[in-house]
Parts: sequence; structure tokens; C-alpha cells
Amino acid sequence: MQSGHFKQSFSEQLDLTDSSAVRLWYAVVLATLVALPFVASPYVTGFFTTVLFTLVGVLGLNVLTGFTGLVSLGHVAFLVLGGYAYAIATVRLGLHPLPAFALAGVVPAVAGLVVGVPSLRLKGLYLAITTLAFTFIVYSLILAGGDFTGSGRGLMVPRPIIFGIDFSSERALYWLCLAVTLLTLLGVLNIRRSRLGRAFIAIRDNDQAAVAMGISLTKYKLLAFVISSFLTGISGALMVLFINFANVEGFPFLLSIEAVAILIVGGIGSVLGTVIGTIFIISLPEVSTQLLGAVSAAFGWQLNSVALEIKGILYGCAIVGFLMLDPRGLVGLWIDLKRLWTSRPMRY
Amino acid sequence: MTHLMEARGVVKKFGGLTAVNDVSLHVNAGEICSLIGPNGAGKTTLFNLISGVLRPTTGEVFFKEKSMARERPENYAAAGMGRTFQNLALFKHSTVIENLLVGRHTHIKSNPLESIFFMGRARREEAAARERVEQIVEFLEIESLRDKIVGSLSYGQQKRVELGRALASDPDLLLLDEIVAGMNREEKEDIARFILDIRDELGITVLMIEHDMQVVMDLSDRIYVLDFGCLIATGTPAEIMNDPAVTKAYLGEEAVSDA
Amino acid sequence: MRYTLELVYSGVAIGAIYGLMAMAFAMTYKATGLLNFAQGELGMLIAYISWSISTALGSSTWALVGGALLSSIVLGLLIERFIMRKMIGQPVFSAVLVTVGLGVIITSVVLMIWGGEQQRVDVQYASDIVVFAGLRMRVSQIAVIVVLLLALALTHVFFRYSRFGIAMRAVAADARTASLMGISVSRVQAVAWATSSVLAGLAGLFFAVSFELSPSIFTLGLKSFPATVFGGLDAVIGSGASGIFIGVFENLVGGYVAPLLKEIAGFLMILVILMVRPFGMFGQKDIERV
Amino acid sequence: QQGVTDTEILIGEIAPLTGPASVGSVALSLGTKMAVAEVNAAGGINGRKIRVISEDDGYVVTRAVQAARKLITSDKVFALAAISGSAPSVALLPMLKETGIPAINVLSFPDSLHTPVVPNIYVAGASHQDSVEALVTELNKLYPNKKWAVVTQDDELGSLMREGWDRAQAKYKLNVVYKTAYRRGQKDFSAEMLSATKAGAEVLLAGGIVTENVAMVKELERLGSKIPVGATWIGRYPSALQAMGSAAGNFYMIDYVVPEGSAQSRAFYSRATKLLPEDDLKRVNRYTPVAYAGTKTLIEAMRRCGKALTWACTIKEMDATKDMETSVMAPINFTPKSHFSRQKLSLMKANVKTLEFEPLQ
Amino acid sequence: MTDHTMPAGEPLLAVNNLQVVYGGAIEALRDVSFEVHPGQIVALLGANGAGKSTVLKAISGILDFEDGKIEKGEIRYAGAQLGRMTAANIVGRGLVHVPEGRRLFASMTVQENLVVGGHHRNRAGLGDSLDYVYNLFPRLLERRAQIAGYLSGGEQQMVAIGRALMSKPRILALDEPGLGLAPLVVNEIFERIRQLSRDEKLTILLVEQNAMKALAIADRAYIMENGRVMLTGSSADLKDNPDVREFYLGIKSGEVQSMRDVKHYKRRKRWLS
Ligand SMILES: Nc1ncnc2c1ncn2[C@@H]1O[C@H](COP(=O)(O)OP(=O)(O)OP(=O)(O)O)[C@@H](O)[C@H]1O
Ligand SMILES: Nc1ncnc2c1ncn2[C@@H]1O[C@H](COP(=O)(O)OP(=O)(O)OP(=O)(O)O)[C@@H](O)[C@H]1O
Ligand SMILES: [Mg+2]
Ligand SMILES: [Mg+2]
Repeated sequence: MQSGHFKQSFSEQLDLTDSSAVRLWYAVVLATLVALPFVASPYVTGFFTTVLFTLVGVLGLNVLTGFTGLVSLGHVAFLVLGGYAYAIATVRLGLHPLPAFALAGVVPAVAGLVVGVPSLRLKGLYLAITTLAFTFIVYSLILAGGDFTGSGRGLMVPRPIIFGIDFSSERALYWLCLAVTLLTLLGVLNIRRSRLGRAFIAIRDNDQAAVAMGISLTKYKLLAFVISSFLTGISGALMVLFINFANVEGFPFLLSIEAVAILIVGGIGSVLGTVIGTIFIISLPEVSTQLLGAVSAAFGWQLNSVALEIKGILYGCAIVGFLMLDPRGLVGLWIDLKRLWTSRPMRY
Repeated sequence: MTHLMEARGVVKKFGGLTAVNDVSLHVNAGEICSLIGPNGAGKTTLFNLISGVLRPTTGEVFFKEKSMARERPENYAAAGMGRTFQNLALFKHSTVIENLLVGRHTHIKSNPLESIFFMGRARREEAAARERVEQIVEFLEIESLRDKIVGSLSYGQQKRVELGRALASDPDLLLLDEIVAGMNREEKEDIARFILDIRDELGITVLMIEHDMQVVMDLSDRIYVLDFGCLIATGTPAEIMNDPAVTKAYLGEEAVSDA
Repeated sequence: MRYTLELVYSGVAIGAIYGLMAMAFAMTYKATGLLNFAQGELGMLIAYISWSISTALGSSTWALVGGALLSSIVLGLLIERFIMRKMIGQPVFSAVLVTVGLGVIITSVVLMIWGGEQQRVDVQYASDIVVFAGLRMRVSQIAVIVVLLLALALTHVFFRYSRFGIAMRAVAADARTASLMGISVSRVQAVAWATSSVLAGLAGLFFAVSFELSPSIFTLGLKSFPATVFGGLDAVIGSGASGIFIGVFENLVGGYVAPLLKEIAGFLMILVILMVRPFGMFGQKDIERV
Repeated sequence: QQGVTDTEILIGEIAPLTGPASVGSVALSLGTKMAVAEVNAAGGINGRKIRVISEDDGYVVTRAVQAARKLITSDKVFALAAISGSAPSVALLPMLKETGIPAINVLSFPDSLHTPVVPNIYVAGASHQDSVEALVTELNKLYPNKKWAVVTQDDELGSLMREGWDRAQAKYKLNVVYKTAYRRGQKDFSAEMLSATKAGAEVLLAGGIVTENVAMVKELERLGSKIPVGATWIGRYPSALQAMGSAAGNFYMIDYVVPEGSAQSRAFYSRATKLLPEDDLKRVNRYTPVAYAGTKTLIEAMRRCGKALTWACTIKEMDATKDMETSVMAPINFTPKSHFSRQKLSLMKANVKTLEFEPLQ
Repeated sequence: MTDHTMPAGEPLLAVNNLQVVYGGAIEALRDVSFEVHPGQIVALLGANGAGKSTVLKAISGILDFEDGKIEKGEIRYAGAQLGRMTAANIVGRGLVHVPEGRRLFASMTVQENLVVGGHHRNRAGLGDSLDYVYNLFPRLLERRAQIAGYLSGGEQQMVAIGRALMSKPRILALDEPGLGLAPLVVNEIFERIRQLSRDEKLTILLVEQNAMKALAIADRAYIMENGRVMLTGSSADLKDNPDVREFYLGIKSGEVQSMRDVKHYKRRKRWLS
């Protein structure tokens, strides 16, 4: 175990980390992330951009599902709403990108308020299925939206110029996503260490006791929905910017499942787990493609097109395998590793 | 003299079953009162009525002379009511400290936005909450459990955490539902000492449900006895001990001689 | 009137398939507290396997049915033994996600082995049309209705005359305490997975016969959700019956209100139902008491 | 220029090669392979062999964007022989425009790919609007003055098809008795078909992809209705007819690729037998010749550039593509003003015995 | 000193040097050994967190549900090793554990809970056992059709005990059976336990905080602290032990002390120094 850190005040207990080594480590990671586009290829930059905006949405889901224990299988609906809110605001209403971004958060947040209402009555999988139903409704509404939403055809969304920064360059977009992600990360960590997050977790673990502690289920469940859908909406707007295009086909229902998969594979309720999980799940297809390519090249196989399905199998096996290995998720493995490292010589 | 808490003619029916039948009782500030009675007599149900978990079918509960009939359950804590649960209702996946911090919920005023930014008032309040919680940890002598996940504690340890969480809300009235169940003699003595200290040092009024006659008889100022939902006796420990109805319904002969 | 009757009839026919699938969902839920998200995929896989068996044996109907039953039992048991048993006592959503992963694997395996094209499942007489009271019915449709009724009756008898139903609920509620009562958690779950797999396999097979065999028929799982929820996640018989109800309801919406709403009619319906009955029509309420 | 060495030219291809949407794309990728294999067997172009890198996007838009970025910036391919389905290809547009890499797409033809003309992007095929218009025109010739039922999807494809229908209807003043959209992925069409027959429909425009059309046709058979059904090429797979079986008796298809029953198609298939491994042969369908034609066009333009192969030159030569003969569909033509080679559509009919499409006499 | 509570024959249950670790890190038991002979009532006493419940969990084979593991030691029961057996198997051999915290199947009725307990019995045996349990706890007969989750705490405790008796065990491991029961009922339950042991030769391993009651009916007792057995002896001997008297029975200088007189400083048990 670590020694040598003594806290002098209660306020120090609130700090996110008490180790200067960890601080240094964070600084290095941050510097690397900022400098990344200068060294990495656009492809790698693009990959990280994907990870970043996905992370924003999944952190949003984490507030709802990880903290508050309300499982949503329909988060893609908020992603769609956020993306379309931005697209419609800029393309159809001609708004400035900044208020459009605000709308990309607020519109889903309002929808989140509405979807949150059933959560006051429903539990577990019943609620999950309700959110699923909500997704179908959102798809239908957008498809029925005529020219306003571009219905099936979608809307082309040009990258904005904000304060003279042209976000049509991949680097600029990357930094935008990085900034938003860092803010989100900080915000979610703050939620976790404050009264708000404790209220969420209290509701997750024992709602009746939470009420007895003065926590209003109505208020905090809805709040969880609002915060969660807000973040997911912002993620949707970033995604639309990334693909230059808002179209329901760009937001398949599977993304909802993937988001939940990220949470659970990473370690549900853990912010660190969410980060690890996002990187893991997003890179799985890339890694398995590379792996497949490398293996087939090494053995000189002529890969039949159908053999590409091996990727799907790898993907599924990775999820199943890791969960069977440690149901706490990757963060559980991480903790075990750390413990092995810190307390190895004196196990008991 | 005004009562800190008063229940007037409360009735609770579950379908055909009348769990609490026209009970009126009161607790004065600074008292330690006990509620006893056979299993299924309706004690916990009465607690639930008092603390807002359930609504009375008829009748009313007054707290600090104010009717609680219209109050939402989550507002009871802010009003000054704290309680523990008979079957443990802790936040199992959180640490002891975090459980106690949830107890401080009503004393932190910062709004969600401030929480998200975690600056200024939010930060100050969090630090203050920590301080108060550490005091309670010390008071209950659970320093060694501080950072343990509650779900992995033994039953008796969890009971202490429950007590701590209720104390963390700085209540005026503390409702304890079988707090010493599952403790051995020594630990009961500890809890008994805590209860006395809670009243004497923290000035908190206590109403407790207890099946341990030693604790009840030694600590209580007054006792209410419930049977089949009805109040069958009330009085000082000595009076209750000698009440034949109570002996018959609840104590049995041996307990009386034990104590 | 005639039109309504026709709508109801075809609603019953598709609803019976939903019903089988919904029963399969409820079966695993009852014993494990999990929704098996790989169930549509499982049904699809079983349909493919039995189709392959039957074509290998010269398109015999018996081989098809036998292959479906055999392969579904084997698959169900394998999944339970090697995957789900490890998840006993683990958080519900970790286990649910394992089934999601399983679904991904199954879809890829199906695409890899059989490719993405649709296939026609040839069963003697299945496509023949019987005219009864002016309704033109396919034999396969009549068969699936009969099979659903049979499944309902069998499960009723099974739960009525064995202590298994109670044991399943005990295991789902608290696997640890159930095992303290001498219930073999893994055996109960194995039975549940096997029966659920048979039901899902039958649903998949009938779907393949009625429509087509293709790697997209796993969506049948999703389509049957509303029936399970309507009936109550743990109500096996209720879910089966609700399948018919949802099928008919969808068709009436499609025929009278708006075809576009047809596909989501079931989901809209459960939104309303859940507001009134948060645990479905026949589902067990969670007990909350402090 | 990137992607070109003394001995090799790299070409990229993006398509949903995995997942349920892969049937067409896998066949498409085989077409590219065929064209390349043929050229390489003949010594390559100007001494350089061609190598194709296929990227799978699984029909996920973000992955398509990443795939394109990988091909263009990491693998540094010279040109793209396919840029995936409709939504992904639109999403790729800004990046393709910016880089200026020559690309031809034969899988989807959203308007934004060709109108206004994007200097480096070419498409060859027929839009869904045109296809439906042609289908309705042809069917109306065969079955004049009939009552129509129109069933389309609720998504982009559906709205394009409805546009085509509207054009045709305005032209011929058709009598439509039942018109509806359904949610994508729907499998059961009993209510729709029942309503259509109840409304007295005599011709059905089936706007599904594959399974939907199969379901509609089979449902009509159950209802005892023998009305003609027309569909467009998007889901023209041999397996679809197999799935319909006896119900396909009155099923029509509009396409710009020759029907299986024609001599050109048989010739193409025998060529495929030589160029493709056995396993892949059974995955060949109409998308194979389409991609074959597209890739051949691209390669031809590159060949005309000679040894000094550049993007500018390739684009110039692509612009000059005239009557590029592909044998499986009408000749391909591009001009600097039009990068969309609209292919001639023709109607074909299913043969229940052979379960193949045959040209209409 | 000859200990008449340690009969010469084979113990029915013998635990040797048991070590249990939770989550790969927290050692809950270390070198715990004890024996239970047929027909005996053996009590385990000890403070909160001493590891009493863990002992029972290890015996009945449910440690793995909590990520716990037997690292060392063995558990012998009726000639078999329990360490690797599944919980269901152990119950099948007649060892039944009533877990702490009752753990009823909350959404089932009282009778259904009991039926689950008699999972292995045939129909006739089940009927007999139901009668027996309802006879033992008449209150449950009144409540048989009620949802168990809505019962009062004490009623739930009765269901938990009754449910375990449904399988006609040879040895019953009870984790705090008196918890939350009214004094009258506690007396009743302990009387029943004594009766079960005397009349039906049921062997009983009893974890109980109420040392007074436990020592009154037990033949032997083991006192645990911090995961170890610190003291053992016959009940009679333990009742005379001054430490046990002070710390477990609350008797000082011959009198039961009043709770009000508890001092404000921590006392320490001598065997821990
Ligand atoms: N929500 C409920 N629904 C139905 N019946 C209930 C409910 N809550 C309590 N009861 C019944 O009301 C009666 C009183 O229960 P209560 O829990 O108040 O008893 P208690 O006095 O606390 O008993 P114990 O000392 O055993 O804890 C019991 O018979 C119980 O079954
Ligand atoms: N699931 C678990 N994970 C980690 N530690 C645990 C777990 N269960 C118990 N422990 C730890 O093991 C020790 C012994 O616990 P146990 O429950 O056996 O105590 P006990 O003697 O039964 O106490 P009580 O009288 O309070 O019930 C305690 O320190 C407890 O914190
Ligand atoms: Mg109670
Ligand atoms: Mg214990």
C-alpha cells in the first residue's frame, strides 16, 4: 500500500487524487492527447475523435445507468435528437453553431425529462424496454418529419467556423472533441464526488432508504435522465459533425446496445471503467481487422469475403470472454492488477 | 407541554389486515421512549407511518406541532426525522463514509449545477460534510470500517453504519428499529452507551423498537406496548414490567425474572 | 366484418410465432432473472441448423422438426453449461450483456456458414392452402397455432404438477438461498435454457417456413419483446397468450389505423400497459418493504 | 502520385462486407476482384499490377468515414472502386472532395454524389426514382388502366421510390387505390396485402428490398390473388426468387443489368468461373457485374494515362469515358458535365420453373 | 478435567484449520477448528465480524456467491469432505443452513417458501413437514397465503427456520435464530431447538448473540474473535468463566449490570491481550 500521504484538511479528501505520481501521469497523458494530431496520421486522429465523442455519450449513459441504476436501451434516441437538433438548428434555422450546440443538449434533455417519467414507476428490464420503445418512436418521428428533418434522406451538415476556427480540419474537430470530453469527464467526476452523485447512487442501491435520507426520487431520477440525455445529445452533435451528415441510418439501434456494452465491459458505474471500456469496444473492430489481416498475410491465406465475419465472432467473444473472466468489467481487472502490484509481497 | 412528535389515532390497513389500529402516542423532546410488542404487532408499520414511508389510512402524525399529512416522504429528513431500518437498508456498494455522507444530504444546499462544477459553495459544503461524518465515525468507533464497502461488512457492523447514517442527518427525533438485534452483550452495551450519549450530548430524542428487554428497561423513560396493532399499555419501565397484560402478550414469565 | 376477420386471422398466425418466442423469453427470465438478448439469434441458428439437417436428408419434414428439437436442446444446454452457469450470482446486466455478445457471435457464425442470402425452407404441405370458413390459411400457419396451444398446455401442466415452477422462481429471486434449500441452481437453469431454446427454435423455424430463412430473421426476437412485456417478463403462459394478442393488435392497427404504426404498435401498447401495470398483465410484482 | 509504384497500383474499396446487408456488397467486391484479376492476368496496366484493399464498414457511417480515412491517408490508395451505400457515401463526400481522390461508386447513387458534379466522383447505375418510373411505365404498358397499390419503405429508399412513383403517376394519370409506407425491417405484410386486395388493387409496386418483396408476394399467393407485382433491382438476388417459389409467377423486375436468363449473363458467369474460386461463385449476383463494369471503367481510364499516372490525368480520362463496353449493362459514358452514367433500364420477368429472370419478349 | 461434552465417537461435523479469504484479500477466518458430535447442540459465540457467519457459509458451500474461498483446511461431515461440494449436494446430505438476514423469497407466499425448503421431499413427506412446521409456528398457518416480503421481521424469522426444517435435516446450522424475535418467541424457539435435539436427535450448530440463551441449551460453545477460535469448553464451564460472564452475559460481581451503568471507556478482554 502507499504511504506518505497524509491529509491535513477535510477538503483534501475531496481531491480526485492524492498522489503526485498520478497527477504527473495525468499531465503526461493530457499533453500527449493534445499533441496527438501533430504526430499521428489523420486516420489515427480520426480514430481518437471517434473514441472521444463516443466517450461523451457513454459518460452520459453512465450517469443514468451506472450511477442511478436506470438501464436505458434507447440512448441512441438521444444521440439522434442531439445530432438532428444541431443539424436542423444550423441548416434549417440558420442558427450560429454555438446556440445550435446548446440546442443539441437541451432538446434531448427535454426528451429525457419525458422518458424519465416512466422511470418513476418502472424497474429494471421493464424500464429498459420502455426506453427501447422510445427509440422507435424517435426514428418514426424523424422519418415522418418531411423536409424539416430531411426525413429518410437526412441533412448534410457543414462543419462550423467558430471564433475564426475552422472545424472542417480534422485536427480542429479532434481538439473540439477533446475539450468537450475533458469537460464532460470532469463534470461527471464532480457529480460522482458530490451530493448529486451520492443521491444517484443511493437511488440505485436502495431507493427507499434514499427517500428516508431526504432524496427525492422524482427529482433525482429525472435529473439523471436530463444530465444523461444532455451529454448524449452533445455527443450526437459531435458525431454529426464528424460524419458531416445527419441521417437515421447513421444512428443504428445497435449503438444503444454498444453503449451499454461499453459500460458493462468497462465496469458499470465506474468513470475509469467507462473510459477503458470505450477505448476497448471502439478499437475492437479495428484491432480485429488488423489482426485478421496480419494473420492471413502471415499464413498467405486468400481471405474469402465471408471470412470477414470472423471479426464479428472475435467481437462477440471478446465481450463474452471478458465478462466471464471478471463480471466487474475491465476496471475490475485493472484494480486486481494494481493490487497485485502494490501489495504483492505481503498479501495478507 | 408540547410534544416533539405525536401520532393521533393512526390506523393502517393492508387489504383486510389492520396492522395499526387507532394508535395515539407521543414523544417529548429529550426523552428516550421505547415501543415494544410481539412480532407482527405493527411496530415497524407504526414507524413507517411516523417517518413517512407509509401514509396512515386514517389519523395524523404531528412533528414539531406540524401536521405531516401533506408532507412528501423525502421531506421528513429535512424536517428532522432520522431512522434506521429493521432489515438494513444500506447502500451496499458504497463505502461506509459514502453511506454516512448520503445521510448529510439534506444539510448540503448546493444545487446540481454547483455540484457539477464543484467549486465555491459546493466544495466548502462537501468539506464540511466530511468533517461532520468523520466526527460520527469517531463517535461510533467505526474508524476501522471507514473505507470498507458496506456490503462486505458483517451484520452487526452494518447496523452500526445504519445508526451512523441516521445520525449524520442531525435529526431531532431518531427512530431506531431493533438496532441491537444481532449484537452480543458487549456490543449492546456499546450501543446503549451511544443511545444515552446521543440523547445527552447531541440532544436528540430517541424512539426505539426493541425486543431486548435489558436495553428497553434500562434505557427508556417511557414505554409503549403494542399488540395486534393496538396500544395495550404505556408507562415507565417499572409499570410495564408489572403489567399482567404485557407479561402475557409479550414478555413471558422468564424474561421478567431475567432482567 | 370479413376484412376484420381476415386481419384477426393473420394476426393470430403471426402472433402465435411471437407467442412462442415470448414464452422462450419468459422461461429463461423466470429461472434466471435475465432477458436473453440472443434469443432471436438462437431461434435463427436453430432454424438454419435444422434446415441444413433436413436438406442433407432429402428435405424431410421429420428431419426438420427432429433436427430443430435436438439442436435446440443441445444448444440450450451448451450455452447454459459453458457460458451462463459462470454468470450465476453475477450482476444481472453483466449476464444480460453476455447474451448480447452471444447474439453477435451467432449472427456472424450464421453469415459465415450460410451466407447472407435468403433461403427457402421447403416443407411438404407447409405452403399448401386450406380454405376454412372462407379463410385461406397456410398449413404452416395452422401448425404454428396448434404448436403454441400445445406449448401453453404443456407448460401449464408442467408448472401445475411439478414443484419446478416454484424452484425456478426461487432460483431467479435468490440463487444463493435457493441452493441453500437444496435446489441445484445449475440444473434448474439448464432445464430452463433447454426449454426456452426449444421454444425459440420452434419460433425461428416456423418463421423461416412462413417467410424465409435469412440472417435477418433474428429481429423476431426484438419483435416479440412486447408480447413478453405485455404478459409479464416472468409469466410464461401469460407471455404466450399475449403473443396472439399483440399479433392481432398490430394487424388491426395496420389494417385500420396506419400501416406505418404497425411495427411499433406493440411497443406503443406496452408503454400504455406498463404505466397501468408496471409488471405486465400477469407478471410478479417486486416486493419492496422496509 | 500516392498509391502508385513502379510495379503496383493500389486501389481501395469500401462496402458493408459484414452483417446482414452484406449479400450485395460481397458480390460487389467479387466483381472488383474479377476485373482486377482479369487485368493482372493480362499483365496489368502499363506494367503495373493492381492490388485492391477492401474495407468493411458494416454499414456503420462512422466506420465508413474511418475506413475512407484509412484508405486515403494510411494505405494511400490511388483510387476508390466503391464507396459503400447511400448514407455512408454521402458522409464520405466532404472528405473525398477535399482530397480529390478519383472514386467511382456503383452501389448507391444519392443525388449529392453527382449533382452538382463533384470533379473526382463518378457513379454509374440508375437512381431509384428513375428505376421506379421506368418500372411503372413498363408495367403500365403491359397492364394498362389497372388499379395500383404502392407499398414502400419509410426511409430514404422509400422516399426516393415514392418520388419516382409520383413522377410516373403524374405522367400517366394512374389510378392508385392503396398507397402506404411500412417500417424498414417489417416482415409480415398480411395487413397491407389484405388492404390492397380489399381496395381492389390489380398491380402492385413492391418497394421492398428483398425479404419484404418475398413476403408480399407470398402473402398475395395466400390470399389467392394473382396480380402482377413489380420491384426494382436493389434486391435482385437469385435467392429471392427461390424464396418466393411458386408465388413468383407474376413477378416483374426492373434493372439495368442483364437478366440471368440472357446470353450476356451466361457469358459473364462463365468468365467468373475462371476468375473466382469455387467458394465465391455461389455468392455472385447482379452486383458482381456492376462492380466489374465500374472497376473496368476506372482501370481503363488509368490505362489511358500511360506510365505517368496521376489523379488529374485519371479524372481527365474518366471524363472522356465514352461507350465503355461492359457487356453486362449498357455502355458507360462520362463527360466533364455529367459524372452520372444513367443506365438503360429494362423490364424482366421471373420464370417459376428456372427461378431466373428472363427478358421480356 | 474431563469434558463430558466431548464424546469419544466420530464427530458428525469436524472443521480443521479452516482459513477463508474474501475477494482474494480479506482473511475472514484463520485456523478455525471445531467439532460437532451427533445429537449435540454446539454454539458459536463472538463479536460482530468475528467470522461466525463465515464459518456457516463455508460449511454449507455458498462462499463462492460472495467471492469467498476456502484457502486451507478441511470440513468433514459424515465421512465426506464438504469443501468442494455444491450447496445443493450438501443439503441433500442433510446439512441445512438457515442464513442470517432470513433471505426469504420475498415475492412468494409463506407456503411457497416452505415448499421450496422441502424441494427434495416427496409429496407425502412434504405434507407432513408442512403440518409439522405449522404446528411449530401457528402464526405461520394464519399467514400461509401471505406474501413473505410483507411479513413482520419476526414472522419472517419463523419462516426462515421453518423452511430449513422442511427438508428434515440431520444437522441444522442456525445463524442467529433469535434475531428480532419477541422474548416470548425467543424462549419458544430455544425450547423448540432443545426439543428437536432431544426428541429427534437433530444435531445443531448454533450461532447466537444471546449468549445467555445459547449457553442455556448448548452442550458446548466456541468463542470466536477476529476470525479465530479463542476459547472453548462446555457450556457449564463457560458460564463460570469470568470473562464470558462479564463480556457475554453482562454479569459483574454476581449481578446483571444495568445498561445505564456502562462505563465510557473501552474495556478489553483478557484473552486478546
Ligand atoms: N406492506 C404490507 N402489506 C401487507 N401486510 C403488511 C405490510 N407491512 C406489514 N404487514 C403486516 O402487518 C403486520 C405488522 O407488521 P410489522 O412489521 O409492523 O410488525 P412488527 O411489530 O414490526 O413485528 P416484528 O417485531 O416482528 O418486526 C404483520 O402481520 C405484517 O405481515
Ligand atoms: N462478502 C464479503 N466480502 C468481504 N468481506 C466479508 C464478506 N462477508 C464478511 N466479510 C468480512 O468477514 C468478517 C467476518 O464476517 P462474518 O459475517 O462472518 O461475521 P459474524 O461473526 O457473522 O458477525 P455478525 O455477528 O455481525 O453477524 C468481517 O470482518 C466482514 O467484514
Ligand atoms: Mg418490525
Ligand atoms: Mg453473522
